[in-house]
Amino acid sequence: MVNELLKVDHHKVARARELAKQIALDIQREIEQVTTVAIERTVARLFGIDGTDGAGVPLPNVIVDQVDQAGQLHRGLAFWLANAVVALGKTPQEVAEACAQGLSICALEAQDPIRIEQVMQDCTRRAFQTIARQRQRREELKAELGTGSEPLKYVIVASGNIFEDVKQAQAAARHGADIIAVIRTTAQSLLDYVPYGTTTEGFGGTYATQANFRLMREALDEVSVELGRYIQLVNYCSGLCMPEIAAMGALERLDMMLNDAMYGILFRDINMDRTFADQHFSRMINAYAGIIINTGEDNYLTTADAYEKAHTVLASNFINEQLALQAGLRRWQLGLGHAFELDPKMTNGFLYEVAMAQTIRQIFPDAPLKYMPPTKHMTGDIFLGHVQNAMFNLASVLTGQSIHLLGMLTEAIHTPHLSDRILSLENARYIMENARDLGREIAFRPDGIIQKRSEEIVRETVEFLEQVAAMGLKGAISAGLFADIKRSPAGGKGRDGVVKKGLDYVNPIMDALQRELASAPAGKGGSFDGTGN
Amino acid sequence: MVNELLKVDHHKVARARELAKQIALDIQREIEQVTTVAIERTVARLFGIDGTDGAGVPLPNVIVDQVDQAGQLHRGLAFWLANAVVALGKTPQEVAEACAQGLSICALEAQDPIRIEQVMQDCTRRAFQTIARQRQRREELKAELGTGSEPLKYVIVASGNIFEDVKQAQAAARHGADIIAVIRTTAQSLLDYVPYGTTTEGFGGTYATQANFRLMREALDEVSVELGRYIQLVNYCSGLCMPEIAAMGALERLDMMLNDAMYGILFRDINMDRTFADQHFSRMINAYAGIIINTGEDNYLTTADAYEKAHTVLASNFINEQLALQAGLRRWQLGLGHAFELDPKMTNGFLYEVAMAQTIRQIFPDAPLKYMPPTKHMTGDIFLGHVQNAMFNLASVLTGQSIHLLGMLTEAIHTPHLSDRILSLENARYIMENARDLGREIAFRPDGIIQKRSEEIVRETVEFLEQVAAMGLKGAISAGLFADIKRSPAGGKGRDGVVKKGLDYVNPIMDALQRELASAPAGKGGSFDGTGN
Amino acid sequence: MAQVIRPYGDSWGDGQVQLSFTLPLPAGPRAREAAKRLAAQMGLDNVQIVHSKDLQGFTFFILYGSCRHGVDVSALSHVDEEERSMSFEEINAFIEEQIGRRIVVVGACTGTDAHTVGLDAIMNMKGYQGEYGLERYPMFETYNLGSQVPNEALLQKAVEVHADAVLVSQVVTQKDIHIKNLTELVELAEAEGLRHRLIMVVGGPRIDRALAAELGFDAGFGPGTTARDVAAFLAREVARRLERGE
Amino acid sequence: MAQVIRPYGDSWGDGQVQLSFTLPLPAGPRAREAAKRLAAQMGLDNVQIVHSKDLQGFTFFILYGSCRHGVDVSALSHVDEEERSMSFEEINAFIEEQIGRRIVVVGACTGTDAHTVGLDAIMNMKGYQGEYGLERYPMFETYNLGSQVPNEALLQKAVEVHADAVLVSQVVTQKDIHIKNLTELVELAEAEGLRHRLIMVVGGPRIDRALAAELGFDAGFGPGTTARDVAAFLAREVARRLERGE
Ligand code: B12
Ligand code: B12
Ligand SMILES: Cc1ncc(COP(=O)(O)O)c(C=O)c1O
Ligand SMILES: Cc1ncc(COP(=O)(O)O)c(C=O)c1O
Repeated sequence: MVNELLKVDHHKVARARELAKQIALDIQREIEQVTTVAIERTVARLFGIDGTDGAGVPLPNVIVDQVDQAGQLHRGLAFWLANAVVALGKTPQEVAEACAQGLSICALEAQDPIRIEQVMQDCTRRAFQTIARQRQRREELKAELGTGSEPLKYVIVASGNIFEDVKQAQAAARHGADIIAVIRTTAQSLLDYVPYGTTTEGFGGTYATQANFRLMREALDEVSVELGRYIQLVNYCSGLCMPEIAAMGALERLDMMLNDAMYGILFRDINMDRTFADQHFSRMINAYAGIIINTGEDNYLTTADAYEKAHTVLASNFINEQLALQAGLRRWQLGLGHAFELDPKMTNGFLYEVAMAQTIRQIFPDAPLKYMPPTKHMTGDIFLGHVQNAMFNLASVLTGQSIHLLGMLTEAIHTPHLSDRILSLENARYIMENARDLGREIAFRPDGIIQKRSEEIVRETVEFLEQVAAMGLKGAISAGLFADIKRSPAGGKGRDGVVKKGLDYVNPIMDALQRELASAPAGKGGSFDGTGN
Repeated sequence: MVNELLKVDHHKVARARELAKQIALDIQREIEQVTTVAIERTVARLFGIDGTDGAGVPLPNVIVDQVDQAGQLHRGLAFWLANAVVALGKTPQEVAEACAQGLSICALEAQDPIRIEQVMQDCTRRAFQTIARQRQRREELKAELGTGSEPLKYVIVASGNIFEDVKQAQAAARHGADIIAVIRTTAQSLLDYVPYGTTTEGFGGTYATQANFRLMREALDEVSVELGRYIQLVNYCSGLCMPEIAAMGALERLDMMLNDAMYGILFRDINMDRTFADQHFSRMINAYAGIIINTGEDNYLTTADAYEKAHTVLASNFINEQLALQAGLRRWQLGLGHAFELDPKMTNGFLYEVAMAQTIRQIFPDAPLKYMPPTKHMTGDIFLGHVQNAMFNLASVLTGQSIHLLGMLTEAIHTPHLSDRILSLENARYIMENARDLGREIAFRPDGIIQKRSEEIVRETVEFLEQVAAMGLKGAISAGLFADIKRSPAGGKGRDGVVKKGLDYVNPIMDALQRELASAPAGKGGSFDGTGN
Repeated sequence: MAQVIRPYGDSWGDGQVQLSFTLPLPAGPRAREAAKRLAAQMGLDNVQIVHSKDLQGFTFFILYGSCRHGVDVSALSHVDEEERSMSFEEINAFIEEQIGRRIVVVGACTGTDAHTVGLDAIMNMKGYQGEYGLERYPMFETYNLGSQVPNEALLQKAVEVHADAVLVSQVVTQKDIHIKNLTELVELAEAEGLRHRLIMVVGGPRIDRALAAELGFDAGFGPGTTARDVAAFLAREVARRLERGE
Repeated sequence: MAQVIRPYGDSWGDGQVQLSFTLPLPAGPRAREAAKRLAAQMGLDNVQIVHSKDLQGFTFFILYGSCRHGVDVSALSHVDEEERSMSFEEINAFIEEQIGRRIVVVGACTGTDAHTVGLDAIMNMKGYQGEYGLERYPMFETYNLGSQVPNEALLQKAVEVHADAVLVSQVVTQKDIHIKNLTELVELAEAEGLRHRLIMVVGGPRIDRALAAELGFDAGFGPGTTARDVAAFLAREVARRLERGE
């Protein structure tokens, strides 16, 4: 239950939602026109293709690139693959391996449409069974073990070596972490493939691979049982392989995914059409897999001023919400992001932080909000930094945030050391226990600084969304309205991988997702209904 | 202006004050019966006696001990000294030096009472002139330079070496400290004399000597001018030499003194009659010198449980207030002490801390409350300790405390290093700026945890004071009602130094103080009126 | 076989340590260079000064670096792990059976030290962290002399009550006052011919077994000690001495 | 004459330093002993373990100790203090007078590094901490290539626009990726015969002059740098090279 510490103007909020919906629908129309190499590779993966060729190229890439180069991707990989399965009597994996050996699948004769359909349905069903099993297993474990109390303590591991990461993740869980995120190496988001196997090299993070996912999930299952608390696992569903990673996460029972509609465009200069299409398919998968997404609005404040541009965060939360609902995600799956990033030198900065956090809390009462710690204004002064994190912890418990990324005292120095994480967990535990019920104890003065700041943010958000709606989302991004970063619709990486769907395009995975998401009931931690709740 | 965040029952508060007054008056009657060697040495000092004999014994001790050993102290040192001055035509200092050489002043012939009176008046006037000049100088400097904004940041220096202390004090002031306290060596409070000259040896602190006072005040005057902010100086007016130190502080322009009515009894096992008499005279001097006293109730919570015994702190604040008013101190001089000492593991501990601090703030709206940091529950975990201090800083700015002792991250380890102090100052500056107006922004729920805790503390305080009033203060201390420590009226150090006044007792300093304090107007930072305001 | 370990930051053998100190030099490139050289002398490679703060005439530094030094774990095998702990009941039963009389202890905060909380935590009824103090143990006879007790007075009392052990608390450690004070106590006990008759125990936040042994004490107890730890040690030690016929 | 200084805690020469690290050993007396030995090897006397925390299989320690090592200040005299800073106007005037044309610079975050904020702070209009970026200087011509730029592309652009200087930003430093990347850039410039023609400057939170020099750069700038610092350096350096007739 959210405490209504502030008065928030419901008319303005309704107006903002309406505008965001309109913005999202505009984009949605474009999304439906195209597919991407990443979407098709995802189909390949869910049809069971994995592994690499002799040169280390992942087989999903081998097969999709072949179809793409043949100019046949507009029909959808599923068609060609199923056709080959029927034609050759091989499994999808065997077909892919054959491709690696020189087989051209688009050159195979067209087979009986009914048998092709049959293969596609079988493969889809198998994939859905695995995902549903993982989802059910998660629901059971959560029900059996519980997940800790909110704000949930979320820490990252990022040694670059999955085997070190595993040790560090277990240690963190034993010291109170509820959620472990494995940060991805700096190099990965612009790779147009997902590396294969376990990895021990990486800078600023560890490669996201299916084997690494599995290893970490196993380690966390082990420690979850030991601790009697289900430890949730997060990775990054963004970059040039968004939907593939969603599929891998669904298969390996990740619990949350960083998964934003615009992050890749703004922060990795990925092409707009590519990202919009990829995010939509990836979110459908996350929706069905019961995964909670984390959006990345916090990042805006690392490049733009956190006070001046607070409203862009809230506006983007509205847009992310609508795009997510359109992809079939439910409100309980929307870890909308925001952050504690004001300059610590600002007089009454804490009051403004609380205003922002509480406003977002009240506007999205059902969302498991993701609250990010100070990063930009952290310095090498680890002692003061630890105190900045304390104030962040306080703001979080005071305003009832859900997913709480722990700030690290060494934020400005290195990806966290083992001990940094433990110090941060102790900091959070102390503050959150010591001020546990503070949010239920106080009221804000109706004409006070906090209330006024909240009103200002909401007002600016509506104005901003009016502007975005008028320009269209792509226009707004081109004009540098988000994060002070400009991106043009024609630019950006991965544009080549966007393909206009043919009239004969088929994607049985997407179709099945659409059916399932429309029909299934919702309900916390689990199932769906049509309302987005 | 104090924010009335809580509802405090005015009837209960009035009742508590009434009880405390009654308790104080009971003690006051006893105080007036006796003098002590320390009081008499103070008269000697204010008459101009300083320095040591060949064996290093301070001359005030030499002369007072002689009179005491002659069984003549009940007449007051002033009489014997003035008599000797008249008889020998020497200055008091020369008389004392002669005593050190073997002169027995009680053996001198009795002189003309009018000339004796004359000498006493002259000496008293000279002492008062010096003190008044220092007081006026302080008022001018404060008016000219200002003193920083509340909560005033108070740090300690305690290297044991006054020359190192001076460097560290200046560095601290340059980094934002408003008040510097020179902590006294562990050995000093039980010494029945005040050491002489500058000192470079000490453990857990530096000797309080007049020369050290002067050196530090000069260094701070220098830095005050440099910074355009008057840096206040504190030392300890407690132990077996309370009134002597008050006199030294008055002469050397200290600005504050730790000066509690019961601390010496409870924490140094000093005899009750001795301490009660000494504290009264020392407070009269502090009152006239315009010095703000700091009481020591915070110490109770280092031996007793901070939650269970919170009310003993408030009760003692009431008693200290009444005893102080009786000694002529004004409300603006009463730095009543309390502390942030709850176990950091306590759920909602911060709420209880705020309840306590705010309750005291509202009950003593005119007092420059002294708020002490966490000490007992600080450990060698300097990182967590720094965060505990952050929460303390927050409680202080939230509840509008006046004199704010900075907690040190190394509290459990050593007396502060140079850098510890700077880190603490940065911590406080950040929190106090970042949450500057938080106290004006919020209200506490009328049926909430904080309000209820406040009511509980006030109720328990009244009950406790009823009990103390019934037993008498000495009875209550004997029964271990304060700080879980029992002291018997017949026990304790320094009891030998208590002497029943004769009918012929004279103390021209005390008489003059009484006159001045009764007649002078009050007014912040300066002068007096009769109301204690 | 040598098995050398190094500090661990986020991967095996990375040697990462965090360091902070103040140098008596004005802030600037020279102070930075001095800080780096100092760290290098301490055996740090790849020194990163992550923060420096001008303290006027002094500069405060925070550094990270990779420590070249390692410790051979196989050479630590002589370090005893703690003795198995015993419960309140076990200890009393042990004393009754093995010693057959109450153990007499005298405790004090010696010298000018007035920090009684730690000693009280060990000796008084109430105890500490939910563990009763020695006074509560039927098989202990305790005398707590309180604060600022001269070494002479402590030994005198020990003789007077035929103590098995003296328990000394030392909390103030500035300029190594505790070392001075504790050394004096041992020397005094030796001079008076009491040393071998008494089990001498010291405790305080800066005390550990190694330091206690170095100063000539039989045991040392640091932060977090409970009466049970001390009681178990005393029970075993008195029994050991009985066995050895001392 | 040697003038040795040591860290300062609260008195001259006390050598006090604070240290923290994690050892890959389970908590207990052995881990404590290992921590003490390590600190001793680092040259600390009087080591006090003030905190230790069991991290299951690892132990985190906080220690204080007195550092035996000292630094001879007289041996630091070769370390240059910073050059006198110049104002925005002074710099532009200097370039106009001494060089007589605009200085051309190309900047990039190279390799896989996408942290543009630091480079933008130096190069873009807006600048940083109230100081305009190079783009705002009339006497600079700037090209900011943004993030994740391959070293080849940076040098190619430098050749294309006849750059006087390249400005490289490196923020991610895990496993010394920046060292690898920066070394590669210098080698590439040398291989292409560009090294002597270009002023090579690197910046980032873990960069300083010493490191930059070591890697073969002409200058290095760390945290808190403003465009003015860089502009002044470049102006003087181009002038110096003109003077030397390069
Ligand atoms: C409470 C306290 C006080 C109280 C003491 C009340 C009392 N009756 O004890 C008061 C307010 C009176 C006080 C005064 C002073 N204090 Co003080 N005080 C503390 C404080 C906050 C807590 C100490 C404590 O009670 N800890 C809790 C107990 C349970 O822990 P412990 O003592 O470590 O005991 C445990 C173990 O060590 C062990 N143990 C301890 N003794 C023994 C003995 C035996 C035989 C055994 C087996 C085990 C054992 O078992 C205990 C239980 O686990 C510390 C700071 C801190 N947080 O540690 C400063 C601290 C100890 N004080 C300090 C100082 C300097 C002083 C003063 C000198 C300051 C001054 N000049 O005014 C005075 C003078 C005191 C004097 N003459 O000695 C310094 C000492 C610095 C140093 N290392 O040299 C400290 C560290 C604060 C600081 N950073 O400056 N203090
Ligand atoms: C903002 C930020 C981001 C933003 C970057 C946005 C952007 N467009 O730049 C986002 C959110 C995208 C991001 C992403 C990541 N980040 Co990042 N990020 C930060 C953060 C919070 C602040 C950096 C910053 O902007 N500082 C402010 C600027 C002004 O300071 P500066 O860079 O030091 O620049 C100054 C000087 O160094 C110098 N300077 C810098 N460059 C140059 C160049 C020249 C020529 C000159 C003269 C001077 C100069 O002048 C500048 C002004 O004074 C830091 C943590 C921190 N507080 O430092 C982490 C941090 C740098 N990030 C880190 C990591 C690991 C990542 C990721 C790899 C994590 C992940 N896997 O998702 C990703 C991937 C990024 C990639 N591919 O490189 C680590 C790096 C660890 C390490 N030492 O190796 C840090 C330290 C956080 C941490 N503790 O883990 N990050
Ligand atoms: C939504 C989202 N995706 C991705 C990332 C970063 O990952 P990468 O750089 O690997 O794309 C972030 C970073 O915070 C994020 O918020
Ligand atoms: C009022 C008061 N006097 C004195 C002291 C301590 O000084 P000493 O031990 O030198 O008496 C304190 C300690 O906090 C105090 O609060």
